[in-house]
Amino acid sequence: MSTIVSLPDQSTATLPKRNYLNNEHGLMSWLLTGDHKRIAMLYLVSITFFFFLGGFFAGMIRLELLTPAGDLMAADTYNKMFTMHGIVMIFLFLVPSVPATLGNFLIPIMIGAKDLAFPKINLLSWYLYMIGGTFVLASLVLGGVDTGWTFTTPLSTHYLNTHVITTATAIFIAGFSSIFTGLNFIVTVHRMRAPGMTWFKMPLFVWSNYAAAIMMVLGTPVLAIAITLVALERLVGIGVFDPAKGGDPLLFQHLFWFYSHPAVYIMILPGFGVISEVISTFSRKRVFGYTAVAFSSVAIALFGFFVWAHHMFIMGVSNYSVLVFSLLTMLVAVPSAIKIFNWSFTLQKGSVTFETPMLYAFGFIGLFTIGGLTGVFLGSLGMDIHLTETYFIVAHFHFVMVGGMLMAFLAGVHFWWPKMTGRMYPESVSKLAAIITFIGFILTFFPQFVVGYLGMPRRYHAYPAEFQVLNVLSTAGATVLGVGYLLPLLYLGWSLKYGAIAGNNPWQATGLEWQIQSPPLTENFLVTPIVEQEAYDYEWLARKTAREAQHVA
Amino acid sequence: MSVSTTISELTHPPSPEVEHSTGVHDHPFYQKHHFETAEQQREAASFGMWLFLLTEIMFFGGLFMAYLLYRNWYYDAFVAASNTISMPLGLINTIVLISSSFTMAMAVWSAEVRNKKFLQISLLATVVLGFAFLGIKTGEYSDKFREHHVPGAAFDIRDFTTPPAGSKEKPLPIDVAEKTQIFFSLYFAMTGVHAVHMIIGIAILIVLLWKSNSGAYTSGYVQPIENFGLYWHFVDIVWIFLFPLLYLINRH
Amino acid sequence: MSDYTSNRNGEQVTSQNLTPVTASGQNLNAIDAPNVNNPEHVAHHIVSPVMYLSIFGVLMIGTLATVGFAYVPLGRLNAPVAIAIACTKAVFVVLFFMHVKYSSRLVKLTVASGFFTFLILVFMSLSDYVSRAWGQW
Amino acid sequence: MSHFISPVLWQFLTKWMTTFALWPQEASTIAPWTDALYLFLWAMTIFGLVLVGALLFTFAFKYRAEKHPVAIQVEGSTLLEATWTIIPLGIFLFVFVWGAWLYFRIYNPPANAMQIYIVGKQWMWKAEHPGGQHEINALHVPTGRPVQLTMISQDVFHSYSIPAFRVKREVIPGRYSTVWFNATQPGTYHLFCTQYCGTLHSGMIGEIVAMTPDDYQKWTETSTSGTSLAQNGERIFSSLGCNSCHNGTAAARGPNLSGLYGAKITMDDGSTQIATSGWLRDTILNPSQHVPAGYKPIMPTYQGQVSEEGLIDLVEYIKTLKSNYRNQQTLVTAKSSDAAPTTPEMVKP
Ligand code: HEA
Ligand code: HEA
Ligand code: HEC
Ligand code: CUA
Ligand SMILES: [Cu+2]
Repeated sequence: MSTIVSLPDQSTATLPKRNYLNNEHGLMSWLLTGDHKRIAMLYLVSITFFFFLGGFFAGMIRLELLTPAGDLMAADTYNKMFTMHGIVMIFLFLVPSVPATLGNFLIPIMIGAKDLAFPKINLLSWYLYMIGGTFVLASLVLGGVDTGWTFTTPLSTHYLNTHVITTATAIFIAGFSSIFTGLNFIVTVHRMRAPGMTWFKMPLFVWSNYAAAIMMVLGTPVLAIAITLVALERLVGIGVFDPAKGGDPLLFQHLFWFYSHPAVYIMILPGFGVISEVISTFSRKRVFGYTAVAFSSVAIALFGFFVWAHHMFIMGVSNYSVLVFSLLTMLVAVPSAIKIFNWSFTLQKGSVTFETPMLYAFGFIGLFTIGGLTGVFLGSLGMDIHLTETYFIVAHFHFVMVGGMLMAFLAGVHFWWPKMTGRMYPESVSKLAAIITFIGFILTFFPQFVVGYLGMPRRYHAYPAEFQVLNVLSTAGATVLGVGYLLPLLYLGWSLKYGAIAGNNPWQATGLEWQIQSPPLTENFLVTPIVEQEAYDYEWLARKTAREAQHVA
Repeated sequence: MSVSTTISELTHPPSPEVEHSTGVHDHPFYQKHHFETAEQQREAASFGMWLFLLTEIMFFGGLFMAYLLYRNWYYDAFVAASNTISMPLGLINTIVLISSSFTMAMAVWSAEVRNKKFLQISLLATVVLGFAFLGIKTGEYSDKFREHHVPGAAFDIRDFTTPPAGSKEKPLPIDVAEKTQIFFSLYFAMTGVHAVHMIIGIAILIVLLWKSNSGAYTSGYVQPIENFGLYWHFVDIVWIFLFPLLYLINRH
Repeated sequence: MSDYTSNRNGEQVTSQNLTPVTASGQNLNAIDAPNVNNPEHVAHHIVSPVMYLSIFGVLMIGTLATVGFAYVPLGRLNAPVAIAIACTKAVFVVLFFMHVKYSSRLVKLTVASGFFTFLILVFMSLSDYVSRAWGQW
Repeated sequence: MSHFISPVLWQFLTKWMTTFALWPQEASTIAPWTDALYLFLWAMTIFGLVLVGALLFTFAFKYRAEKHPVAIQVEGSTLLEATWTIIPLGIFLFVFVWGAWLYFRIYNPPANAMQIYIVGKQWMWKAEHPGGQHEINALHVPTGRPVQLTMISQDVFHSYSIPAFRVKREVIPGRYSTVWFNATQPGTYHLFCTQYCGTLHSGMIGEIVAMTPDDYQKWTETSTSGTSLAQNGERIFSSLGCNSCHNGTAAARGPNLSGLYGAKITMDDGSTQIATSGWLRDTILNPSQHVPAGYKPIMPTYQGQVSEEGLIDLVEYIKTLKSNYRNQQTLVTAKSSDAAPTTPEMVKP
């Protein structure tokens, strides 16, 4: 038995001498790394860049909408703004956000593996992502693209002379990056678990990323082929989506949404995983109804494939189909509700504290509940007729994606920051930032529900004057929101150098990742761990801590 | 090293973790450091390959979906267009491809039984058959270019509205004949994507062939050959569907 | 304790003379080695050339059969027959050339889920198209 | 007052007070039904939010670490899981039923609805009234009468949205789609194109003018172009030579078109199809795909030869063919030397 054990003492601790960050030096050691943790960091830096790029576009959108007249920029420019905003935010930020950064970093550690199953493919994913990103930037530099992120045919195929093919290539490539990430996760979860790590001992973060990975692998290729056909249509006019040649433009919609509806769950599921970890940790209590939460992720992954045509309710799909898809939409909303209630009950009889990640998690639950329930509005056929293509939808998806997923992402970044960097961030500033984002968010997007019901169409560069007041509120909110997002960038950057040393387990959490040093070793574990505790086994943690204390003494 | 008590350890190499700490490394040369056993690595790799094929199913699936829709909508046009592509060439290509699948299967077997010579012969045969397939395909494509049956500006429906003398085909009304373009779009898209897979496959095959020279795959390290075999067979399966769907819609 | 051992600075260290035990001191041998008791695991099976050859024969017969049936006027049945033969051939390739018959449940499930998702795509999209005539507005 | 607060803020506040709206006008018979569902859905949302919020805050407060330093571990509870599966499921299914009911109520047109055609193109809305009134980016309708719009796009997807009526429908290239409403309040309302359709999407807007039946009557009289759609259709019918085959005589090569609209037709493959407007349009463009039993597919396609407006005229004309009479009239009166007005620009005086 080993004897040298410590209770990491934050005040005296120093950073571990050997860790994945300082194991090797130089730029090449990063660019050629196979270490999942380093790749995660590469992703973190790149998606942060793209988030702020997308945020810049959002800022321009909101500035234009400050006044009813289209006075800040030309209609064309505005259309390019929201297209680039949507494409960057979805494909280059939100889809890879949690899985490619936190998932990459944590999944192997959480299941006690030394790395993902295919480190080289993992690195390839990052390169594909960067190439995809470069193509997006290229289309931007060349003059932009104005299809909207949904590429509706025949508009995108025949009526625009912007850089559709460049962007299509970008999405194709970024799509394969996401496929490979998903593939890696699935194999890793199936094949790399440490001894004793059974399926039902896995942290819920792993479960939800696993579910998202299934959707990535099965859904993304359909987007790839749909987008390829769009490019071919433009290049040679193959006619499959061209009504003039007998093609059906709705076929594109079917193929596109067959991916893009599951994609919204690809985006949210990993966030669910983060929330499970955070809520459990800060109430020092196992997640209520572990199996229900785990299975609801899988249920979402399965049923998520059955509801895509709810994006096409008024587009001319048959009356029979709208009924079926609407009904299934209602069913797929239930597993999310199950999760929300299980998280709420996790707090019960816990010992709750309110660190920054927990604040974000609270924000997530509230905002996602609103966002999700307004999704039910849209899934309801008759209601959707009035709401579709208005700002109500814009509000709905920002509530789930920004209020939900982005909050979850920030919760996760704050939660695992000490693990990833070995440093703490200044807690009071970070709490302030969490509160600012929450307030800014409500101010930005709540008015959009109202203005949407009034009838303001989305993707409008100018609008009737009576909508202005609500738009001014929204723009004001976006400014607050922008500050809320810039703050973490600043203090997290600051903490890299000046933050307090975090120690191994600053939150006293149960996950395997918290039992190893921070930042971890390149090989994560010196010897393969043998898992006997369940996920969120606080009793086991208490026993372990007690025993270690004994050793020290 | 602890004495194994579990039955499963009798059939599988024990976990090498103890060797790690004592500094003894007796893994096969190809085992990556983050795997515990070579067996684990092999299973991970083949499962990974299967997942990749899953994405391929869905990738081609989108095309098949489009095909099914338009075949039902424009059946007559599809029949007429399908009858202009050469059944014999399609049949020969099917046979070529199935044979290459067979030689590939033999390559996997040779690697498993560590027969380097036969491995190389099988791989070479697969390469040759792959090239044969692409060669015939090129011939078919150039026919289509000559006949102006390639979708786009040069597309010409005259062969369908006024079939050449000697053809068994009935002339099609113009509005039907125009829909043949959709058939050819799908024909080129599907066989084109398939051909791209073949080209990638042949490139990888050549690398494998070259590397097999050093005996890399005939000393227990079957996994690259095996995984590539999965890929190659998958491409074969796609063709097994493409052949009847594109060439044999209604030949009588 | 080996796996979580760390020193005062929180650095992971290994000490010599480790016996594989769990954090609570339980012996490793009571717990399975990595992946070994994995129900998804199946031993590597080598398919014999004879088998390959016979599958090859089956595929050839199938190919000739598709062509043959294509020239027999079966009316509406032509397409289902062609698809059925193609499916049979594909199943043979999957089971034997691709070793699925000898693979783990996991691989079987993977293959099945691929086709299942494809069928969702096809059936749910086509259900829209075939029911378009319902309600003429 | 404005001296004390910043002028910008002041302007904002006055604007707030003068033009602030939280609720759209209810100007059609359907609007109250949509609003009812909307209110119910918000009630559901508030209920859910309050429930979740109450749980969250109660627990967080009651079990905060200062008060409750040691957590008590709980597995879960099947009963609770079942509760919060079944109750939301029940609510959502109820919403589904209500929404589906509303959907059919909004889209299923009454039989007596007045017909107006809409053609959308980048970036304008053209309205064609059967009486020959043509409008751009505007639509005049009477109140108190169901109005059905039959819509088609010349290029990309558009969407015809009248928020005050709570109706909206995608306008699809190559296919008719329809929507109907019954305006209740005279007034002028927004018309938006809500499907993104390229550069001037946000400029593809217009006015819906709902008028009392009397005013509407006056409007139709003053703004008619003089030729009704059916009359235009008749001219196109003869100038395209349709009447050379469809002349209603026994020797005609094409079927008799009188009484065709709305009839059930037996096709050559034995299926039956109903001759709706969309069906008529499609037969003119793709005749070989709609061959009635007993005929050979010899009718040429008119793809590319008639504009969407021209097709609308033809359809309107065929709809008026109630008996053989007009059909033969065309044959008699039309001279093949008549100019062939195929585009509406030419048709309009
Ligand atoms: C992360 C992304 C995300 C997520 C998770 C969701 C979740 C959901 N979405 Fe959303 N959606 C988008 C992103 C997302 N969506 C985007 C980007 C678009 C627009 C695309 C575009 O056109 O550009 C869109 C559009 C969209 C539409 C199309 C609208 C239209 O175009 O007309 C529809 C329609 O059904 C819909 C429905 C839903 C539903 C039912 C859910 C459900 O999964 C929600 C389930 C969650 C809950 C229901 C909340 C939790 C429940 C409770 C706490 C229970 C409360 C208690 C009681 C009621 C008792 N969404
Ligand atoms: C992950 C997804 C994601 C995220 C995070 C966001 C974030 C934001 N989005 Fe957006 N959004 C989409 C996904 C997302 N969006 C999608 C998919 C569409 C549909 C596109 C389409 O129709 O095709 C859309 C569309 C969309 C619209 C509708 C445009 C239209 O239809 O005309 C609007 C309008 O308000 C908007 C606003 C915002 C705002 C204010 C934020 C804020 O949360 C962003 C806040 C962040 C910052 C502000 C950046 C930080 C600060 C700086 C970099 C300093 C510079 C700041 C300024 C200049 C103010 N978004
Ligand atoms: C060469 C002769 C010919 C001309 C010219 C012609 N048609 Fe026809 N039409 C036919 C025949 C034959 C059919 C039935 C077979 C078919 O649909 O192809 C038919 C069918 C139709 C039908 C379906 C009727 C039914 O009972 O099913 C409509 C509607 C129609 N034609 C309208 C038109 C219009 C409008 C034009 C002119 C723009 C036109 N036709 C010109 C020969 C013609
Ligand atoms: Cu037309 Cu938007
Ligand atoms: Cu959706």
